[in-house]
Amino acid sequence: MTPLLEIKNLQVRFKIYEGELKVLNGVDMVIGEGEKVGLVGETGCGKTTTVKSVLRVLPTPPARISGGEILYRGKDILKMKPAQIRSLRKGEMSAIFQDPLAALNPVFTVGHQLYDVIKYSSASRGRKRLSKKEIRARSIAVLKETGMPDSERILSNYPIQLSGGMRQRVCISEALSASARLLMADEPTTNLDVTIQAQILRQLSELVAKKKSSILLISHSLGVVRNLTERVYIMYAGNMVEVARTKDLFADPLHPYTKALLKSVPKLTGEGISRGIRGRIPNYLNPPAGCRFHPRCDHMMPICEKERPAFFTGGDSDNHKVACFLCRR
Amino acid sequence: MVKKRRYLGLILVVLIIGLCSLVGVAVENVAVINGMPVILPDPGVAMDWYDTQVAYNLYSPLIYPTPEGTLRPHIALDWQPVDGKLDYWRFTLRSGVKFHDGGELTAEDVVFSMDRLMAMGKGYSGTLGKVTASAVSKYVVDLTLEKPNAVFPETLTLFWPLNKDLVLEHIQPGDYGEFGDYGEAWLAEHDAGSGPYTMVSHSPGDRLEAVRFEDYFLGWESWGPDEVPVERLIFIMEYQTATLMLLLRSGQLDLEANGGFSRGTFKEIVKAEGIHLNKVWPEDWTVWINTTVPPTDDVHFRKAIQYAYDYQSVQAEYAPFGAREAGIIASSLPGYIAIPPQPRRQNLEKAREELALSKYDPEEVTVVYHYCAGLEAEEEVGLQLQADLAKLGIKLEIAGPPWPQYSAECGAPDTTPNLTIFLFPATYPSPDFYLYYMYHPDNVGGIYAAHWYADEEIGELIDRSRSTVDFEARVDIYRSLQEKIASQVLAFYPYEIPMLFTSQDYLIGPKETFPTVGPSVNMHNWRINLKLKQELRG
Amino acid sequence: MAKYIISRLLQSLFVLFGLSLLIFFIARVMPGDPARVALGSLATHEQVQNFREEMHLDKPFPVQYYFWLRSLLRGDLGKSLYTRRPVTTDLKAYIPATLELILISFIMSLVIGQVTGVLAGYFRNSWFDGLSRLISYIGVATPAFAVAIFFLLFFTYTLNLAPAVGRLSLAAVPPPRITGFFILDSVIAGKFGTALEGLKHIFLPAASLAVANIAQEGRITRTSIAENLQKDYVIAHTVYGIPRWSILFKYLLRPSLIPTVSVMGLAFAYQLSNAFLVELVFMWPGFSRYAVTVMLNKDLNAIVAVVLVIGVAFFLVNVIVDIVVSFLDPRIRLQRTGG
Amino acid sequence: MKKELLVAALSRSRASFSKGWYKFSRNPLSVLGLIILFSVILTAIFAPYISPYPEHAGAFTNFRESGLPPSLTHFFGTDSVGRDIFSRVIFGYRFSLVLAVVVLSLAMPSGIILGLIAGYYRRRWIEIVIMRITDIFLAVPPLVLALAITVMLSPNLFNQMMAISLMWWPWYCRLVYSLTTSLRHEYFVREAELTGASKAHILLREILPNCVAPVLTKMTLDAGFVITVGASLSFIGLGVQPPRPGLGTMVADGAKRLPAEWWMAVFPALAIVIVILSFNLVGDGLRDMFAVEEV
Repeated sequence: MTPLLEIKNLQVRFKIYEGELKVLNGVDMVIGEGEKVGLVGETGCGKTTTVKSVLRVLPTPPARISGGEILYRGKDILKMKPAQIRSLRKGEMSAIFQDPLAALNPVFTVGHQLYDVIKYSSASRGRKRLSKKEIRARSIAVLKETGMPDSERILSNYPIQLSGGMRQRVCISEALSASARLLMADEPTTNLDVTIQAQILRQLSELVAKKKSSILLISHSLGVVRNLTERVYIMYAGNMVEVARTKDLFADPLHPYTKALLKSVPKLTGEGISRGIRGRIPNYLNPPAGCRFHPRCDHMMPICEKERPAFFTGGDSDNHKVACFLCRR
Repeated sequence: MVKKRRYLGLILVVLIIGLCSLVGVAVENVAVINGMPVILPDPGVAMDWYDTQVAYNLYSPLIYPTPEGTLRPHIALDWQPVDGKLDYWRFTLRSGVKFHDGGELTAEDVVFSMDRLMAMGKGYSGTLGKVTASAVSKYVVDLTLEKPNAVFPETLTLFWPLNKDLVLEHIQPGDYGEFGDYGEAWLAEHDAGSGPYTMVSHSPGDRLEAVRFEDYFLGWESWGPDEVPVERLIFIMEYQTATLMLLLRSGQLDLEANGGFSRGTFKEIVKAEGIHLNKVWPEDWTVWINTTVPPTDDVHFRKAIQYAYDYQSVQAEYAPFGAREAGIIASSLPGYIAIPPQPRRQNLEKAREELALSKYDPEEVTVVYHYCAGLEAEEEVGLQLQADLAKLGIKLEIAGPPWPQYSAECGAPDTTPNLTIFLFPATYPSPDFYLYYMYHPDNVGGIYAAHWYADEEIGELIDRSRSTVDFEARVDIYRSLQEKIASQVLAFYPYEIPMLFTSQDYLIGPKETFPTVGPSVNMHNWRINLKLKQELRG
Repeated sequence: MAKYIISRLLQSLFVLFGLSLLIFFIARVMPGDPARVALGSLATHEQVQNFREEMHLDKPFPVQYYFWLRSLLRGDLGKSLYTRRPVTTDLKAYIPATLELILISFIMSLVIGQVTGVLAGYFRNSWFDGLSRLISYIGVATPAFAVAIFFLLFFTYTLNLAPAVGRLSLAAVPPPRITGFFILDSVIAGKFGTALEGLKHIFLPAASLAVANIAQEGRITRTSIAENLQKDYVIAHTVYGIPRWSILFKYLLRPSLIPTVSVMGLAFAYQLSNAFLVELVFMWPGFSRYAVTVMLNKDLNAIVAVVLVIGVAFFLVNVIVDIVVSFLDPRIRLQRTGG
Repeated sequence: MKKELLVAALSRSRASFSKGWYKFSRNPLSVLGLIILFSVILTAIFAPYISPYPEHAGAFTNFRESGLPPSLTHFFGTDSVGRDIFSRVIFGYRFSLVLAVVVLSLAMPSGIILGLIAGYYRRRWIEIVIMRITDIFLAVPPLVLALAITVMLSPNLFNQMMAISLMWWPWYCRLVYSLTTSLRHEYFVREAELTGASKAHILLREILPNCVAPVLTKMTLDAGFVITVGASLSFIGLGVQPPRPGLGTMVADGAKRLPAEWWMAVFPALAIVIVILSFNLVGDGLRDMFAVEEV
C-alpha cells in the first residue's frame, strides 16, 4: 500500500503571552491510499492541530511548525508554495470540521457557499467552467448524496435555519464536492444526537467508499472509529502513543492510556458508570518531561519521567506499535 | 473577458478625466465680488451698506453723488425747492431711462416707489423722513416733506425708483392692503430696476449673480483698448479672510469689497503682485457709550474711558493704510473739528481724575464691550481698551455676537451693552448724515445712535441746520453741534481709516474716491482688462 | 419587517414631537427678543409689535406651539427670520449640497475604512496594522474643524492640490438643478468639466468629514475581521479551495460589516455634526452652514426646522441601518420576520 | 475581627489594583496616554507658574510683538495682538479640562441615578417617562442641540457647560439603564430584596458598584469627546469669551491668518488633538483592563 500522507516527527508550537505551548511534540502518522484511518484522543490532545497542519490552515502566528515533515504523495507540504497548496486543496485534500454551525458562514445561504465551493474546486482542474445551472444541479446532487431531504429548498436557507444533522450534511457535501483523495473528518458527529450520528457516519463511509478516497476519522470516542476504520492512532498530549489495526487495538490495547480510554467508554452491559481517567491533559507550557502521560499513569516507572519512549512493536502484529516503556522488549 | 471588463471601468475613468481636462480654460469676462451677506437687494428694504452696494448695481438712484461730495443729475435732471421752501421740492426726470424689462421709468414709478418706501417704513425711509410724492407730469414729480430739509437732495442718493408695473405683477398677499406685500418676497430674488446690471439669481446670504444691462441709460464705453465693461457680476458672501486671500491670489476672486481683512493681510496685499488696495471711502470707527445703563450713565465715567483709551497703539498699526485721528464727522467733510482728548493719546491721569468724580467705584463695576463677530479690527480695539481699563482697575467684558444679534441688541436701551463699536461710512454726502442720524433725539437708539442720549437742544440745532439755506451758516452750526456732542462723551472714536477694497490689477476702478458707500462698487464705474487678466491669471 | 418599521415610525413620531416641544420651549423661554433680532435695529417699536403679533410671539407658549403644529401639518415650517424666505424653501435649497457632501464622505470612509480595516485585521500585528492603528487613534482624536484646517493648510496652501472653498469655482455656472447634487447634475447635463470641478471641490471637505469615520470604521472592522479570522468557517472556506481574496472581501467582509454598519447610525450623527464645522471652514453652501447661520441669528422657525430635520434624518438613517443589518445578518432578519 | 476584614479588603483591593495596572500597562500606548494626560492636567493646574507669560492669558495687547513666528522666546509664536500662544494654550487647557470635569460631574451622576431608577422600575410609568425623555435628547447629535441651546442662552463658558451637560446625561442614563435591567434579576439583587434591604441600598450598594467599570471607561472616553464638542462650539464662537483663551476660539482666530501665520491655528489645534488623544488612549486602556476582568 503506497502511503498517501506521511507525517514525520511533526512539531507545532503556539506562542502566547506567557511563553510557548509545545502542542505537537513529534507526531508520526501514515495514511495509505484508500485507507480508512482513525485518530482518537481526549479533547485538547492535538488532533485538530494535526489536521490543520496538514491543511496548512494553522494561524501563524501564534502557531509555528517548528519541525518535521508532512509528505503528501512524497512531497513535503510544509515546503510547498501557496499556489501548490491551493491546488492540493482542490481535489486532493478536504476536511469536515467539528462544529458544523461554526464551519458554515452564518450570513450566506447554504446554496451560496456550496456554489462557490463547487465553482472554485471545479475550476482548478483546467476543466471548462461550469455554468450557473450546472453548479446548481451539482449542489443539489451533492446534498442529495448525503441523504439531505428537500435539498433544493435547503439551498436558499441559512445555516441557522437548519438542524444540526442537516448542517453536518451540508458540511459533508461541501467537503465531498471537491472529490478529494484524502478526507479528514474532525469529529464530524460530536454535536449530534446518537441516532443521527450513526446515520451520518454510515453515509459518510459509504460515500468515501464509493469515491475510493482515503479518510482520516478523528474522534475523542473509540466507539465511533471502531466500525468505520481499518487502523487507529491513539494520541495523547501531542504525541502518538499507540497505533494498530482497529480490531487489534480493541482486542489488545497496550498503552495504559489506550486502556484507560477503552475503560471509560460506557457500556450497555452495565458495569456501573465508567471512572474516566485520573487527572487532566497536561499544561503545554511546561509539559511533563519524558512520557507526557506519566503523571496520570498507573504504571509509572522512573524512566518515564526522564526519557520519551520511542515506538515499540507490540502485540501480535508488526503493525501494532506502542510508545510506552512497558512494552520495551 | 473578465479581465477586459475589469479594465473597462479604468479606461472610462481615464477617458472622463481626459475629456474634462480638455475643456478649455479661457479667460472669462466676469467679476467675482466678495461682499457681506446681501439678504435684501430690494431698495425698499435695503438698509446696510452692503445692501446698498448691490442696489447701486441693480437700480439707479434719483440723484448721484460726485467724488467731490456734491451732487449730479442722474435719473432726476434737475431739482429745486418750490417757492424757496425747503419742505417742498420739484424734480424733473430724465426721459428715456429704461427698466430692465424695457419699460420706461416715469414719474409714476417714482411716486409708486416713494409710496412703497413710506408704507413699508423699511430701508432708508428713516433717512428720507416722511415724504409725500405726487406726479405733476410724465417727467415731473413733486416731493413734499414734513419738515424743511436742506440736505434732502443728498438723501435721495439713497432712493432708487422701482418698476411699478413689474412690482405690481408680482405682489403676494401681505400687510399693505391692495398692494399685498408690495412685492417684497419677489424682489428678494428678482430686480425691478434700471441699473447697469440685471439680477440673474439670488440665494440669500450666499450668492447673487447679475449680468450687464445693455440698454443702461448712461450707456457703456470702453476706457482703453483693452478696458471693457464687466459682463457678469457674482457677489459672494460670508467668506473667511484666509480663504479670500487665497481666492485673490489664485485669481478666483476679482474684488474684495468687504474690507474685513486684518492689517497683517493688508500688509501682505501691499507686497503681493497682481493685486492692489483701493481706498474707496472714508470711515469712522465709533465706540458708542450707552448713557442709560450703569456705569456709563455717568458722564465722568464716560470721560474716564475716553481718556484711558490708548489711541496711538492701534492707530499706529493702521497708519500705513491711511489711519488718522477721528472725530464726530468724517474729516473730509466741511466743518470737521478735532475733539478731546487733545493731543490724541492716552491720559491715565486725566482718566483717574474723572473716575474720582464719578459715582462708581471701579472695582465694583463691569463694563461690557460688544463687537461684531469675526471683525478683528473691532476686537483689537476692545482688547486694547480692556488692557487700558485694567490699569484703572475697571473690568471690561468682551463678547462678539454675530451681526444680526449684535445690531438688534442696540434696539433697546437696556439690551445695548455699555460699549458697542461700529464703522460708519457716510451713506449720503453731508455732515448731516453723522449729525442728524446719530445725534438727533428723533433717531436715538439703534446702531446709528447706540448711546441712547436724547438732547432736545441738539435736536433743535440740527433742525435749524436743516432749514438753513446758506451753506456757510450751516457749516457753522455743524461745528457748534460737534462741540456740544463732544462734551457729553457719547462715544469715543479710535481712528478714521479709508475703506480698503482689494482688487486684481486687471480690474480697474474709478480714479476718484467717492465720499459715500454706494457708487464705489457700482460696477458701471469699473472696467476689466481681459488681456491683463489672461496674462496674470490665464 | 413592515410591522417593525411601523412600530419604529410611531416611536419616532413621539420622539420628534418631544424634540420639537423641547427646542420650541427652549427657543421661546430664553432671553432675547426674536422679533427685534429679525427686524434689525432700524425697525420702529410699532413694527416690532406688529411682527410679534404676526409670528404669534405675543401669545402664551401653548398657543404658539399650537399654531406652529397646525402649520406644520400643512407642510409649512414658517418663515426664516434671516433669509426672509419660507424655511422649506431654504431647506430645499441647502439640503442637497450637504447630502452630496455626506454621501461622498460616506463612500470614502466606507471604502477606505473597510479596506484598511480588513487588511489591518488580516495582517494584524504587522507594520501596516501598527501604522493604521496609530493613524486611526489620531484620526479619532482630531476634531473635524482641526482636520479641515490641517487639510486646507497641507493640500491647498502648501501643495496647491485642491480648491479651498465652495462647491464649484466662484465664477462657474452651476449645472441645471435636477437632483441638487452638482456632480450628478453636471454629468446628466453632459458638462464633464463642471463635474470634475465639483469633484475637485468636494474632495477636501468630504475627506475632512471622513477622517474620523475612517478611523472608527477601520478599527471596528479590524477587530471583527481579526475575530472572524479565527472562526472555523474561514478555515473551512480555505480548505474547500475558495480563493483568499474571495474569503477576505466576501465571506469575511460581510459578517465583519455587521458591527460596522450597526454603528453607522452613530457615525452618521458624527458626520452630520462634523459637517457643521467642515462646511464653515470650506464655505460649503449646505444645510449645516445654514443651520449654524440661523442658530447664530436666533432664527426661531429655522432653528426648530433644522433640529427636526436632523432628528428625522437621524431616524431614517437608523431605520436604514437596521434594514441593512438585517439584510447582512440573516439571524436578525429571520428573528424579526419569524416573530 | 472587623479590623482583619478591613485589612483583607485592603490587600484585596491592592492586589486587584496591581493586577489592573498590569493589564493596563501591557499596552504601551495607554501608558503613554496616561503620561500625557497627567502632564496636561498638571500643566493646567500650575498654568500661572509654568507659562512663560501668564499675563498673556488675560487682557493684554502688545501690537509691536504681534504675529511673531515660533522662536525660543515664544515657542508657539504670538497671535494677532502680540500674545504668547504657548501661554494661551496652557491656560486654554484649563478651560477645556474644567469643561470636561464640570460637564461629567453634572451629567454623570444625574444620568446614572435616572438610569438606575428607570432600569430598576421596569415597566412602570417612571421608566417610561425617563426613557422617553432620554430618547428625545438622543434623537439628534449632541453638538447640534448644544449649539442651539448655547446660542439661545447667549454664548459664554458657563452656558456652554450647561448646554453640553444637558446633552450628556442621557448617554449615561441609557448605559446604566441597560446595565441595571440586566443586573436586576441577578441573584444578589434578589437576595437583597428578600432580606428586605431598602431600595436605595439595592440601587446604590448592590447594582451601582457593578456599573462602575463600564461607566468609568465611558467617562474617560467621554472626557475627550466633551472637549471636542466644547472646542467645536468655541470654534463657532460660542465658548470662552475673549480675552480668555479657548482652544477652539484660538483655532478659529488663527484660521483667518492661514497660511502665512500658520502657527496661530496649528499649535492650538495640535494641543486639542493631544489632550483628546490622551483621554482616548487611557480610555482604551481602561476598557482592556475591565474587559479582561469580565472574561
